[in-house]
Amino acid sequence: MVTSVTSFGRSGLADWVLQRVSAVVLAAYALCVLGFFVTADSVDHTKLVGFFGSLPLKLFTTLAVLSLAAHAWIGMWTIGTDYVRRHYFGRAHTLFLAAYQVVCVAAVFVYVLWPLSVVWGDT
Amino acid sequence: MEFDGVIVGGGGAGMRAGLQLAASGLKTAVLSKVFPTRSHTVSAQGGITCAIASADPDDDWRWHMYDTVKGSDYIGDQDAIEYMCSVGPEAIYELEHMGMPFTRTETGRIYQRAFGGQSKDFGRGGQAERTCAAEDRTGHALLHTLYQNNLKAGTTFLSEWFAIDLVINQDGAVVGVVAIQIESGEVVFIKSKATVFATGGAGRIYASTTNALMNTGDGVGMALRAGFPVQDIEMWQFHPTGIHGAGVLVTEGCRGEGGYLINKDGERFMERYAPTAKDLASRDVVARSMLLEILEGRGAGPDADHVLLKLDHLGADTIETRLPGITELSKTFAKVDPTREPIPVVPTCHYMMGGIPTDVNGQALTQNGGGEDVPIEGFYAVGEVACVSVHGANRLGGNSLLDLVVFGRAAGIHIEDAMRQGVSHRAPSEDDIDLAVARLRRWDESTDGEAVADLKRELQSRMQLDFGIFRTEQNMRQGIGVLEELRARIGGAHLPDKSRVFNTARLEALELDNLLEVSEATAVVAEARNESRGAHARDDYPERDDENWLCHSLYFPADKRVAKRGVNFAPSTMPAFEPTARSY
Amino acid sequence: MQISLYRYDPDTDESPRMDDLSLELPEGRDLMVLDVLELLKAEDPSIAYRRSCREGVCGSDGINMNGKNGLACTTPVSEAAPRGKLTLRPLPGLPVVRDLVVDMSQFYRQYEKVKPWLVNDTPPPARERLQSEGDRAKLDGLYECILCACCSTACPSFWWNPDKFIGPAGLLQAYRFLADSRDTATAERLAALEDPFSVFRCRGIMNCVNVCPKGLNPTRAIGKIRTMLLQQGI
Amino acid sequence: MTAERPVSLSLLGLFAAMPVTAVASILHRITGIVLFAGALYLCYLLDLALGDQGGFARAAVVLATPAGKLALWAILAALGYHLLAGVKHLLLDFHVGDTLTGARFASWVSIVLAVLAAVAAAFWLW
Repeated sequence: MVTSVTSFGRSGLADWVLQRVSAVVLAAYALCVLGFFVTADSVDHTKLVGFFGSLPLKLFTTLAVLSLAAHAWIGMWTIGTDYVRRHYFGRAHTLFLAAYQVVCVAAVFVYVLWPLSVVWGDT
Repeated sequence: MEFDGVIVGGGGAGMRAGLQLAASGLKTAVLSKVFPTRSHTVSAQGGITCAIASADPDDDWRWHMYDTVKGSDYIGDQDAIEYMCSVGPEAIYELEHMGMPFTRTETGRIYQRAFGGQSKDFGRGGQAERTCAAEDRTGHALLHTLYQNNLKAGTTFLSEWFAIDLVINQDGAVVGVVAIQIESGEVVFIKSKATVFATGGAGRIYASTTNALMNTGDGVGMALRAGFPVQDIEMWQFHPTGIHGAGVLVTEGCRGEGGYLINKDGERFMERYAPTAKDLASRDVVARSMLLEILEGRGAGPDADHVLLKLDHLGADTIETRLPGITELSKTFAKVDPTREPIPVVPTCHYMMGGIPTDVNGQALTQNGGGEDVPIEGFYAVGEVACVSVHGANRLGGNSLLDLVVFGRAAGIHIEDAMRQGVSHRAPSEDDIDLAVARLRRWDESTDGEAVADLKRELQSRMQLDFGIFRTEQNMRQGIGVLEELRARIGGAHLPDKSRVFNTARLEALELDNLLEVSEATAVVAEARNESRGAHARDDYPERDDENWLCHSLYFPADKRVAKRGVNFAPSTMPAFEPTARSY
Repeated sequence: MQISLYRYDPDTDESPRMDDLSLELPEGRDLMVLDVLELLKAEDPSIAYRRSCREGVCGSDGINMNGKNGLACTTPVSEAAPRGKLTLRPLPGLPVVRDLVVDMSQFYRQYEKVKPWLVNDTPPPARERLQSEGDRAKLDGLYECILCACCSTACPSFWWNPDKFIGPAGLLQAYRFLADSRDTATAERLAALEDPFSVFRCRGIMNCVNVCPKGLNPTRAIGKIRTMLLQQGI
Repeated sequence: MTAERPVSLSLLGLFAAMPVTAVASILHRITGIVLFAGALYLCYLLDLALGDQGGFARAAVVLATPAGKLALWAILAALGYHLLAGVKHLLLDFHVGDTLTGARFASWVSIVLAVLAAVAAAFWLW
């Protein structure tokens, strides 16, 4: 059995399920937000704040952001472990892989904290 | 490198022997010139014949024995046939327990189909269904199952190693082989207490054959170069249904499932030649009948050079579930969909009945001056390269796979016993080993001469012309002359590529040596056997001659001498089957 | 016919090269790619490739023809090179030993990893273990694999992680034993496949199905393994 | 010895022979990367627009520039494909479309629908 400490979940099975569940959440969220923009005649600041500021949507946004974190990390980790290989990067490939993963983790942090602070911050 | 047992050849027989030895804890190596699952056993289609009494609960191994003796045209050894047919069921069940994916019946037992030459009640009870099948991929299922179980048992595989020659010590005992690791080109002496040949057949001596490109008779070649005799080597089976043009095999199971042969007029001609068994007569009978149809101008196609195998009346369903592989092959190689059109077929060289003479334990034999059997120390043979002999002058369909597992297993059991009692041979001298490398050195030092591919083509077409289904004195004399010439020319042929790594040109050169040995032995003995029996059909001696030739032939390479050896007529549990006229 | 052939002999070549060759083909017959190789080899015996049964069951001559993996012996030239030029390369992703011969050891190791043999520790009956026709039918499309490696070497996931991702061929065999009603090691087999690489690197690309010369479907088998893992996980 | 051996991985040749299912798969991955990068842009827009009136106005200005609009379109187009391919993947997990013909069909459908969605997004934005 291949074990990997850098995988998000405890197992490939958990990663797989998590990626599917988060995908469904993100799809629903994307359609919801898109639906708002498409159906609204014109969007002004008040309408926008009203939409994102409502409690259900705040909760939905929170869920979506967490899903994004899981979904993106699993996806980006997979991409990294596919392409950052010794064959292309030589002996230092583990260093490159570590750096790549640090960048991804940082980005994921930003993607969680920034939207959350925006939607929850001012109310 | 040193092992208790080295098995040369990773096909069904070799891997069954290897499994037996490895599972008993002996240090075992299976040496194979291809990755084991690529061995020619993988091409076996229709099945493995054995009286497991699934299709018919009353089936009896003695009936199978009767069929086999009759099929052999009475020069199969009856003690060996008795052993094979009676031990068979146990060997089949072992395969099933190892995981082999047999097709099943409604009751969950192993599916059995009809094959040629099968009868109930010693020929009195009509057609039997005795061939156990995994669709039409039985050889594939068998070979992969054996490989998998060898992995489990921890057999050492020397995969993609090519054996050059036997190493024989000063006492005349076989103490191992010299082999090339193909990937690196390294030449190594592999020492072993028991050397088992499971190198398969040599169908490639003929221009048209169902055999794989690698079936070049390496084992027979090595044995002959070592001075050991071969038995019944003139007996070559031509399978009735090779795809016209490509030579690819179409299983006898097609006829077992109800298919039949027709000529250009659409006539089911086998009704004329074998009124009872018709298309399920023995292979030699069907092949000769087909050739007669063609010779008499009733062949199909623009050149009237083949006949047709009709399957479409079976229905797409049966063809799909029972013969899926055939559909694939005939679409690929004949551009014909068997559910709609008949497949163009011709008799094609298929199987070498002869080989290295052995007893039922796989122990290789030679003959002393007094005509008595003498075991060759340290040397065994199993499978197609061996001549136990269970097939005599003609093998029944489905009996080759049974031969592999039964005698592979038997040799393993025997060697295990021998090892427990202690085996030791004197170590070979440097000269002994050097002798085994001689022909490799000859090729490697060649500077000019004819090309291997050209010589091979010439040899194959000569064999096809002069030693095919019908043999005549005049052609054979001529053929023998040409082969003598070819020996000199091959001895001076040139290997232009002398690189180390994965040099397949070198292998083909070494294989050509082996093809020549097998061909010449075949030619000399075929010319000497003045009768027609089983697969050996002579125009000038059309009758069987039990008075002079109810015996094995033995060919001694040193002086190209043909000797005779008695057939065993002493099965241990029942009276022998006496020779009678053979009709189907 | 114009042929571009991958050549590499470690004895003499620093790195591989593509040789442009031309060959007179016999009229009136659609040759297989293997026939073309045999014709080339008759002229230049140093060309190395594996071959044996020449009928698509031994799995020796898997190569890459005009970008697509397949068996040289069952691929007609007209199909491999519809536009007339035939480009022959070794199977992608595996180390090249010489010319069209690749080192298959990584591929075989992945096969061995799934313990490709029947496990059943209950004492066997005196006859065969019974298996219903329906249970036997579950093995169809699985046991026919010839280990030619066309699938695994067409799979990007296998290119990137040949040591960790078992690959379509190995997984097909893993499922062949999971699906066998006679096998009793289902739990152990599944436990060994749960990590993020062995099975889950399959991204459903279907290159394996696209090239399999036996028409098998490893992607489906992998999907079934995932479902079994999921059911066991719950 | 093994380490020095070359590997034949002529991506150019392999790309030329790439089946539609493989194209669908690599597009899934590429759009995923686009979305991962694009998320930063979306965060920035959201932060601006949900701030005060001024912020909202500035977001509108950014979106009115050709580059700003193009970026949003790219994200929407990527989202469309990634979502459709995701549905295809999910169906595959339920063994729908796990034959070669099924998968080819599903790949074509998702690619065609995604192109239509991208065109629709362009109309909507401009």
